[in-house]
Amino acid sequence: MSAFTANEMMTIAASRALKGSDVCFVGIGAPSAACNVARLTHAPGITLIYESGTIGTAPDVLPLSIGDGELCETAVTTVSVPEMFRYWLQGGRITIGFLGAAQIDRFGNINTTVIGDYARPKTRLPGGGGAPEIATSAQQIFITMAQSKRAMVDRIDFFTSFGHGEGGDHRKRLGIDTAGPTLLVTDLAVWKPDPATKEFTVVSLHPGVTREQVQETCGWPVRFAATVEETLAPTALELQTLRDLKARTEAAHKAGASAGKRGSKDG
Amino acid sequence: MSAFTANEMMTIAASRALKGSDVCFVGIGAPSAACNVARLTHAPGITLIYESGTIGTAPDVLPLSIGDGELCETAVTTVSVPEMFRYWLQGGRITIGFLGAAQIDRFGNINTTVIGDYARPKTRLPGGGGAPEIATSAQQIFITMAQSKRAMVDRIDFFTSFGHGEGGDHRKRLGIDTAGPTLLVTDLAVWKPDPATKEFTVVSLHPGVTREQVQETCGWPVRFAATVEETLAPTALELQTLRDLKARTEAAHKAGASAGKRGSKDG
Amino acid sequence: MPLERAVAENLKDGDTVAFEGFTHLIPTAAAHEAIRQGFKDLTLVRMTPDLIYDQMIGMGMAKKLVFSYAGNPGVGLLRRLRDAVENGYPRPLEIEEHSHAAMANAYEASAAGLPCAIFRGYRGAGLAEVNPNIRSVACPFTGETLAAVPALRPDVAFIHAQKANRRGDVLVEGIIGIQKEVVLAAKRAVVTVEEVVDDFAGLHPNLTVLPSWTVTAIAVVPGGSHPSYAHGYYDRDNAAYLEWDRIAADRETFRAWMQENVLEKGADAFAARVAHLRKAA
Amino acid sequence: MPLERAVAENLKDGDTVAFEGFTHLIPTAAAHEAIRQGFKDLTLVRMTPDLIYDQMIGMGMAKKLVFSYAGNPGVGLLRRLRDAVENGYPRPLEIEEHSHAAMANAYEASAAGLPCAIFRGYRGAGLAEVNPNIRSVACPFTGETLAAVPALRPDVAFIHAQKANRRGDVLVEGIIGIQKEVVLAAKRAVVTVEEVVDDFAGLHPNLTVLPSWTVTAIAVVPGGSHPSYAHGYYDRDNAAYLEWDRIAADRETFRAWMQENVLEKGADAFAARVAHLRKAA
Repeated sequence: MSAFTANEMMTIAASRALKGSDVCFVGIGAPSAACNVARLTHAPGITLIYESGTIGTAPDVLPLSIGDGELCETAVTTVSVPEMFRYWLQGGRITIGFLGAAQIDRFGNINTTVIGDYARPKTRLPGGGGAPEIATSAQQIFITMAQSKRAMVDRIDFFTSFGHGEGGDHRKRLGIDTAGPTLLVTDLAVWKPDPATKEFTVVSLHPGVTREQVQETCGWPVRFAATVEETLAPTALELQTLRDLKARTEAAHKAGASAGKRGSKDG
Repeated sequence: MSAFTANEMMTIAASRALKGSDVCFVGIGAPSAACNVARLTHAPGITLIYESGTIGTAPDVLPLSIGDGELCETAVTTVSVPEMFRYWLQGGRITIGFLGAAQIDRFGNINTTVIGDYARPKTRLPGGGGAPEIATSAQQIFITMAQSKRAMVDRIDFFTSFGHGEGGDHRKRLGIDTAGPTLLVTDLAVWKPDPATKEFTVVSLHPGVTREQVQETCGWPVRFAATVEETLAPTALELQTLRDLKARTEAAHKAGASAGKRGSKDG
Repeated sequence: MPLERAVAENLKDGDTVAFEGFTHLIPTAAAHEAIRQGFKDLTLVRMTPDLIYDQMIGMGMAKKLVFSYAGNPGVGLLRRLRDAVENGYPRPLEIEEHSHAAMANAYEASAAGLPCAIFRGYRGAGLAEVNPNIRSVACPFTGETLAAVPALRPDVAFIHAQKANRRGDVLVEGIIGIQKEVVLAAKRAVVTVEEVVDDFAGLHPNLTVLPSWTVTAIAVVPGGSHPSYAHGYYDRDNAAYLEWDRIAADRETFRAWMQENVLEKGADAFAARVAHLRKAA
Repeated sequence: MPLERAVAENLKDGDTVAFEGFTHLIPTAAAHEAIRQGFKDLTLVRMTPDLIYDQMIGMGMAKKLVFSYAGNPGVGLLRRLRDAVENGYPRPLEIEEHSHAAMANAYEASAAGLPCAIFRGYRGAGLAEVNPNIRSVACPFTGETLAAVPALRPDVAFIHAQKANRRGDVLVEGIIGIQKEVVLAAKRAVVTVEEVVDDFAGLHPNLTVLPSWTVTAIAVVPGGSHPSYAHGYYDRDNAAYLEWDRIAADRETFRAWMQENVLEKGADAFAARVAHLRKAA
């Protein structure tokens, strides 16, 4: 197999966690790529939902926004945004909520709101969008992000969305009955929460990655599982699928000129 | 002008109270006939809404149920029942709620629930359906019904929908800010609430009807306005419109055989 | 899957069940199958109980009815239901009565995963005094008192719809009523359809489609909503509604009619019942 | 009616205004007209403030922003908004921040005439601690604590839609977002459309149509949602979103761009901007 980047490994490792029976609420970026690779490889039956209202969508290229036209054109149905959040997310129909993060802590709490103080932020980030309720209404949360000390921090600056809080049974104490973050896939490793403490623990290192590299790019003392496996390298099919998807995406998004080319298929 | 029945006079008098700018929530039976006569004569711009979800409908024949197919086929749009009750009725979009009644009292309170005690009724009637909220969410309520001592009673057996309660400012005291019943059209007379007491008062007698006839068919001592007018007899156009509508309706509803005949138009 | 199996696998004695349809797409075939299978002690839920609930109540299958308008639409009263409420025949019937707005909001709330619905309703209405499931909450911003009702979460919902595709997605169109909400509100959902098509390619993206994973079982029953109608397939059989008033008026006439038209028939009888109601080509 | 008049007659200084569009059908032409008319002290409401609110904030028109996700979709941050929040430039900006679920429910509640929305949300979320408009109610049946937010009732809503007919009914299709709710939630509603057709005969009965009497004013502006898109008319101009990141990064570049592309242009400039994004026949 040809060489692959850390980012490709991350996307492909994340995609493997998805099953054909999953109903997946998809964020833009790495989550979207992972979900679509899953759909195009081992999980063709997967249902992908974007918060713009598109249910069961099958885009040929990755959307730049969560409301691109192709998401609607290929969907089983497209509903209003209030319905999306009421019937589909809050209604408990989502098995996997797939989130990215600007900042994350060891318990899977996520910050995408501010760096610094909320009232006087150093950096004003976009905010939560759908995440606060995805984090508690989806049956499980998968997170995918590249590692860095800036992103994986001891204490996040703002609780945009709740993971396992202070760990342990904190979710249950707040009356939240969904599982919360059950998987974190970075560009270096696969992490799962410890069954008791709920702290994210490295269960698998991507090929060629050392424990030291994981620690160097993480702001808290990393815990490793008793047995740490090596992530299976991307298969030829997985890698080709991801690269084809990215190539189609780049071609389609390049300048506005995409429209004419796509017309014959869409029209 | 040819002779007309009391029922025809009732429907036509009711139809005259509707304006082209009205958005009317229509009950089945006499209200439906009155609304459609208005639409086909002086108020072509009127918006008719049936609780089945059909907005801006223009049926060629009167529906037997509030959900007949033609209501949908001729509507501007057809929405779900929850949306109908939330956005359109509760949202304050309805100018006129048009109700019938099994029992009514002098303050326009309506009973369509039970005759006798609620727990052990003498007669179990269909119940309120949309009426409890139509009565308080529509800007005004029009009521139309044939007079009888059984129907126009001193005390109704059950408050299915609230009119003016005990009269006066009873609505306001309950925090209800809509006008409530502002018109009652029977087969004998046109009634409007007294501005202060809110008791229904005869303002107009249909041609040939006496005050005694109105009193004989009403279960409370009837009040007449200082000046009681005579209802204008149906015009030729009004009567023809109503009779044509009824004839089309009868033909269409006769046996199931209607389907074939209507197919060529609907298909 | 055959209707017989879909009903047998999804309905049990004592269940809370909704056969929904708002004048359009009433799941008569499914209700008749439930009658043939003889379930007991059901709690029947429906905004507009009409002929099929009159039939189930007349057959003694229901212990409770949750509803907002119990009439034979455009005709009058439901005589088997009256006999049960007024005379306890063939068995007493407990009732929980709401307004349409309350039922619609309660299904909606359940589809949305909420424990209750709030709305501006029941002001001055007598039902608020006789139904302990009508409560209130204060708006935490304005202080206004709003009505509250518990979400309706049936054990199983039955609806009739126009089409399914081979993957099992279901299309409802025309007067869509409460069909989508009741399916999403219920723990299990059984859908009868007029026909199965290969796929829904070419459908407008904003139509009412229930994805396959929201539906427990699908049975193909052409004509399955007779004497109600299926938009695009056949018209309402108004004569049957008028005729029901006569049949249900008498206990013996009712029994005989049920024997002949329901107990001794199967789901395959429905296609013929709507043959004369189909649109001319 | 010309867009200039529709905006002048319906928007005033100090208004609470929503220019809504969920990635699709963003009412850019209407926003640019509002910028040209130079309104002040606006409270801007939108789930997903993007380029047009970055522009209005950068021009100093907004005193407050109510929102749930303030990003340049698929690109990154909004730099004029950041400058206002972080540095108070060109003027300080008060913010009221929600989640998408809260905003969607708040528009929905307002369309439904309610004073507030309840939903299962904000559990464990930091916004509940910094936003006093996030409160709670107890379910009167289960006791569960549910989040509550006030209904959103803008003075005026602006949306872009595909079509109006001569009577003034408006059709929205594709990703319908929150378009219907914001129109029904607002006191006044202005709609820009791609085109006017004679009537909507032949449309499927269940599409999203806003009847004429729910809309205050309609202006025809082909291309009016560029660089967003109009399903069935033209594609999203992804390059313009990427380019915005560069323009908005610098105060002077921003000013110059606004001068050239907004202040010195009119609504008629939009048709040309989407010419290369229209589908091939």
